Amino acid sequence: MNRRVYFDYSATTPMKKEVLEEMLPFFNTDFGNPSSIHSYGRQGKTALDIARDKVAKTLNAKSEEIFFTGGGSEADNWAIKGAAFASRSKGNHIITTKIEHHAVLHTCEYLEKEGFEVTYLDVDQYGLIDMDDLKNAIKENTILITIMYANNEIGTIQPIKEIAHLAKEKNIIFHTDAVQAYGNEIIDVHELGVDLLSISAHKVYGPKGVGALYIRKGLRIHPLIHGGAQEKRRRAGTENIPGIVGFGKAAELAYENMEGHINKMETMRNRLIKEIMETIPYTKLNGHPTKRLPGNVNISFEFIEGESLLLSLDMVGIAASSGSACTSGSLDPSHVLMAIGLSHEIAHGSLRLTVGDFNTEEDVDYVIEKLPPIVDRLRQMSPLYEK
Amino acid sequence: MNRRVYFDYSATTPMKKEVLEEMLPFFNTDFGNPSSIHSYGRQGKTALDIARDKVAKTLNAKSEEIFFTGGGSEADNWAIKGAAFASRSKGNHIITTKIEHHAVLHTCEYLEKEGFEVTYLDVDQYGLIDMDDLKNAIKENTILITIMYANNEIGTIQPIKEIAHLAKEKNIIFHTDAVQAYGNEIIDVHELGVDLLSISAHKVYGPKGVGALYIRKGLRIHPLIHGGAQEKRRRAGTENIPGIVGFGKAAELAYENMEGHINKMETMRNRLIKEIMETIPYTKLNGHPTKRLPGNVNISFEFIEGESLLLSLDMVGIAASSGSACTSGSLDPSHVLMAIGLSHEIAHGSLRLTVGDFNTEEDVDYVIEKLPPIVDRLRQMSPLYEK
Amino acid sequence: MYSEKVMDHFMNPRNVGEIEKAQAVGEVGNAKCGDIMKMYLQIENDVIVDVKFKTFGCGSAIATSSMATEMIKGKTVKEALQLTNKAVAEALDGLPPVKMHCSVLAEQAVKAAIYNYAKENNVHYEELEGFVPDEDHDHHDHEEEE
Amino acid sequence: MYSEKVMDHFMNPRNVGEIEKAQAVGEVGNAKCGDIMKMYLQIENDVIVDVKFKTFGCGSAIATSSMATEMIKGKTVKEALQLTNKAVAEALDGLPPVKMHCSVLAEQAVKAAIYNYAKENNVHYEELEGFVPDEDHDHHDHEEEE
Ligand SMILES: Cc1ncc(COP(=O)(O)O)c(C=O)c1O
Ligand SMILES: Cc1ncc(COP(=O)(O)O)c(C=O)c1O
Ligand code: FES
Ligand code: FES
Repeated sequence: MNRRVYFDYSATTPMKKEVLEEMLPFFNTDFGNPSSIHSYGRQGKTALDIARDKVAKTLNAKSEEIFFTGGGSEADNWAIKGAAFASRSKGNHIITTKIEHHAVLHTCEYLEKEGFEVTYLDVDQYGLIDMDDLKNAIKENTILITIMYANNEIGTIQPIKEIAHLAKEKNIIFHTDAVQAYGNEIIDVHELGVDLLSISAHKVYGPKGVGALYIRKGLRIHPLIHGGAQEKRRRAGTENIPGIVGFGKAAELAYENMEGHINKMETMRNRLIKEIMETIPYTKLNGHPTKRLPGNVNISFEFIEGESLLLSLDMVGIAASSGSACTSGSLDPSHVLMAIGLSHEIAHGSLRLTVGDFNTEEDVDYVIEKLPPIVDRLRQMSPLYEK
Repeated sequence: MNRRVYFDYSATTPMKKEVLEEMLPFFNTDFGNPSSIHSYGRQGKTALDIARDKVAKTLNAKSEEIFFTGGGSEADNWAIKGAAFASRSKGNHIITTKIEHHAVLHTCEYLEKEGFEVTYLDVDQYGLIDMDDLKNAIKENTILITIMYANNEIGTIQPIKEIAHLAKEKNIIFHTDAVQAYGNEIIDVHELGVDLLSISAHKVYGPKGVGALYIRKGLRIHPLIHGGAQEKRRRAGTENIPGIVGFGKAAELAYENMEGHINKMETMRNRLIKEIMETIPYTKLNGHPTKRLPGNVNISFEFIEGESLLLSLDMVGIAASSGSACTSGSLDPSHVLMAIGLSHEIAHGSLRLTVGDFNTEEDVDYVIEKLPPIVDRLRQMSPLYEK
Repeated sequence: MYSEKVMDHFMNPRNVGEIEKAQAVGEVGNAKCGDIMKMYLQIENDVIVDVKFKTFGCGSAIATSSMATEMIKGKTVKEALQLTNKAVAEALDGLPPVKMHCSVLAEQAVKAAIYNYAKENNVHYEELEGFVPDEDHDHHDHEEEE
Repeated sequence: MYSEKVMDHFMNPRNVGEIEKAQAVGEVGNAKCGDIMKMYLQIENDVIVDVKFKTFGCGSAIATSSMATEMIKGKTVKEALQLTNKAVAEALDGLPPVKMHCSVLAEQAVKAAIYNYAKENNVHYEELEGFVPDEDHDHHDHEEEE
C-alpha cells in the first residue's frame, strides 16, 4: 500500500494551503477577542467582518444575514428549533423528508417529543420528492418546511426554488440544509427565495467546527446558544476567528473557480460510474442520473457487505464510504438507501465514492483497477453469490 | 507606541506554540472524519481519543465523561437547557446567581420564558454567595443549581465543594461554569462532587471555538445539538479534530505546571494591585482580596469612564478590559459590578487587567508607569472630579 | 472602530476646561449612564468668543465634545443653535452606529448652555422651542439589530 | 479499529469455501441485518477433519468466521461445542465493543451446523440443549452508552 487516494470528500475535505496560511496569524499573533476594544480585539473584529462579507458574497446574501456557527449540525439545529419555537403560536406542524441528514432528522424527532407534529415526505427511486406530495402535506398549522438541497449519500438535488416558491406562497418558513450543495452548485439565496440555509466549512476545504446559517433579513428565530452579544446577539460564544477566517477564504476559493471545479468533478464522477458499472456485474447506481452532485458516486454491489468492501479498499489505500449499517453496528442500513426503495441486502452492499479537488484522473484509474478484484474476492466468500 | 502588552487573558489567550504544532497535521494531512472507517478516519479517531483522555485527566474525570463542544457558551447552554428539559417532570425551579456569565444568565432568562422559574441569588460586596441564601432558596421543585466557579470580571471564587455537597444532599443537579477557573485552579470533579462542568479551550492557551462539558457518568441530559452519532450520540457534528487536539495539548500543558503558573500570576497580580492602589487615589479593588483568580485585577477609578480609559491605554499599547457599559453602548454597567453594590458612576470607571503566561514583570512595570498619568488626564477632563 | 479624527480629538481634545465667568453653562447626561457633558460658553455681542468643556464619558463623548466646541467657537449664538449631532459626527469622519447617541449629547450640551443663557438674559431663541434641558436623553440601550 | 490479527484473518481468511459432501452445514444471520454465516463441517469419527465457511458481512464477521474454523478444525464435535464467541474474539486479540456480536454469529454458526448434524444422525449433545438454530440472533442496535 504505497498509494493513498481519498474518495470521501463528502465526509470531509483536507484544508487548502491558502486557507491554512490565512488562518495562521490568528492563532497567536492577531489572537484578540473581537468583543474587546483594544487593538488585538479590533484586529479580530476586522477579520471577522471580512470573512462574513466573503461568505455572504458566495450566497448573494447580505453580510448581516450570515451568522457563524460551530458547524453544519449546529446550523441545522438552530434553524429548525429556532424557527419552530419562534412560530409555536402560529402552529406546530413541520414538513421534512425521509432522506435528510441526521442533524435535521433527529432534530425533528426531538421536536415531536416536544409537541410538534412532523410529516416525513417520501422520495422516489432517485431520491426526489414529489411536489404534489409536498402541496398535499401542507396544512393550516404548517410553520416550517425543511428539505435538504442535495443529499449527502446519493447526491440527489431537490427542486429548491420550486419548494421555496411554494413555501412563500403559503407563508411558511423554508429551511434548506445546503451543507453538501455549497461549493458544488451556484447558490443564490435571493433568487432561490429561501429563508434559512445551512452550510459547513469542512466540506469546502475549510476548517472543521465552523459553519454558518443564512437567516433572511427580518426573519426572527430563537437563538440556540444564548449568552454574549456576538453575532448580533443571536449566537453567543467567543468567535472562532481563525476558523471563521479560514471559512471565508475557503468560500472565496470555492466560488472563484466554481465552473472549473464542477466540470472536473463531473468528468471524474462520470468516468467512475461508467467504468465501474461496465466492468462489474450485479451493480446498481443509486441517486439521480443527472440531478446529482458533481462529485457523487453511489453504487450498490449485490452479495457483499459495505464494511468489508471499505476495509478491503482501505488496504490498497482507497478511502471511501458506505451506507451499510455494519460499519456502525446498528441494525438498519442507511435510511436514505431504504427510502429510495433498496432492499436491505442491496443497501448493505453500497459504496460511496466522492471526488474532490485533489483527485486526479490517475486516482480514478487506480480505483477502476483495484475495485473489481476486491468485489470479486468478497463475492467468492459470500454465501449469497451464485445462489 | 512601540511596546504592546496584553493584559486581557480572561477575554482570550494566544495559543501556545506547542498547541499549534500539535494541531497542524490535522488540517490537511491527517484530516479524516473520525466517523469514517478508512485510515484517514482512524487517524482522526485516535487523535480524538487521546485528546479526550488528556482533558479528562486534568479534571480527574473519566474519558467517557468528557464531551467536546463548540465553546464554553455552548457547554453552558447545553448543561442548563439539557438538564432543565430532562428534569421537567420533577420540577421547574432553577437557582443561579446574579453574577453569572451571560451564557448562563441569558439561558436562564430564556428558560423563564419557557415556563421555568429562576432564583437569582445575591452576592456580597466581594461577589460571594451566602450558603444560607442558597439553602433557603431550595424548594421542593428545584431541579438545577448553576453557579460559576470563578467570576470572569472580578475573579471571585465560590465555595463550589460546599455547594455541590448541598446539591447532592437535596438530590438537585449541580452545574458549574468553570471556564475561568480551568487552568488556574486544581479542579477535581470527583472530589468536588459536581454533576456538570463547563470549560473552554481559548481561555487556557488553546484554540477558540472548542470547549467541553463534563457530564457525570449516569447523568442524563437532553442534547442541545441533535444529529450524527458523534460524542456518544450526545453532541452531533463532525468533530473539530485540530481544535480538539489543540485543546488536549493546552489542557496538558496547563496542568503540567499549574503551581508555577499560579505563583507567577499571583505575584504579578499582587504587585499590580498594590502599586496601582498606592499610587492612584480614589480607587477601589473589586472582588475578594484572597478568594480570587490568580491573574485577576479589577479596580474602579472614580470620576472617569472605562472606555476612555481603555482607549487611552490602548494608545500606549496596553490591552485591557472594563465593566463600563459605554464600551458596548448599553445602559447599565456590568451586572457583576452592580451586584457587588457599586454605584453606577464607580462601576463605569472599572478596569480589568488579567495577567497570563506571556506577561513579564517588565509588562507590569510598564502598566504601573503608564496608568497614573492616563487616569489623571481623564480626571482633569471630568466634570465630576474636584466636585 | 473609531476614525483617526475621533482618536485625534479624543487624545488631544480641544478646549478642555472651564470658563470661570462663563455667560452660559450647560450640563447634560448623567453619571448613571456613564456620561456627563458640561459646556461653558463665553458670549460677547451674541458671539461665542470662547468655549470650554468637561466630559465624563466614552471616547466618542470626549471627541464629540471637543469637535462641537471647535465648531461653535466664533459663531453667533443663533449659528451655534444650528449645530446638529449629525454635523458633529460628520466632522469627525463618522461614528460607529452604537456611538451616534454620544454626538447627541454634544448637541444637547450646547443647547442646554444657550438655554440657560437665554433664560438668565431673557432672550428668546425660536430654535430652542421645544427644547427641554433636563429631559432624560435616554440615548442608550438600543439594539443593533432590527 | 481492528487488531492486526483481525485484519490478517479478514484479508487472508482461512478455510473459505464449501464442502460438497459436508456432514454438517449450518447457516445463521440474515441478509437484512447485513450478515450471513454459513459453515460446512466434514466429520469423521466424531472429529471435525475439515471445515469451510462462507460469510456475507463485515470485516469482523469474516475474521471471526475464519478464526472459528481454525479453532475447531481437528477437534471433536464435543470440543467444538465448547467454542465461545469470547474465545474467538480473544484469539483475534479482541474486537471493538460494537463488533463483539459478530463473534456470536461464529459461535452460532458452528452450533447450527452441529445441531443439523445431530438431528440427521440422531445423536444427542447435551451442549446443544436450549439451542434454537433459527432464533433471530438480534445482535444489533445496542447503544454504546449507558
Ligand atoms: C465565565 C465564562 N463563562 C462562559 C464563557 C463563554 O465561553 P466561550 O467564549 O468559549 O463561549 C466565558 C468567556 O467568554 C466566561 O468567562
Ligand atoms: C447534508 C449534511 N447536513 C449536515 C451535516 C453536518 O455538518 P457538520 O459535520 O459540519 O456538523 C453534514 C455533514 O456531516 C451533511 O452532509
Ligand atoms: S456482521 Fe454486522 S456488524 Fe459485523
Ligand atoms: S457616552 Fe456612553 S457610549 Fe458614549
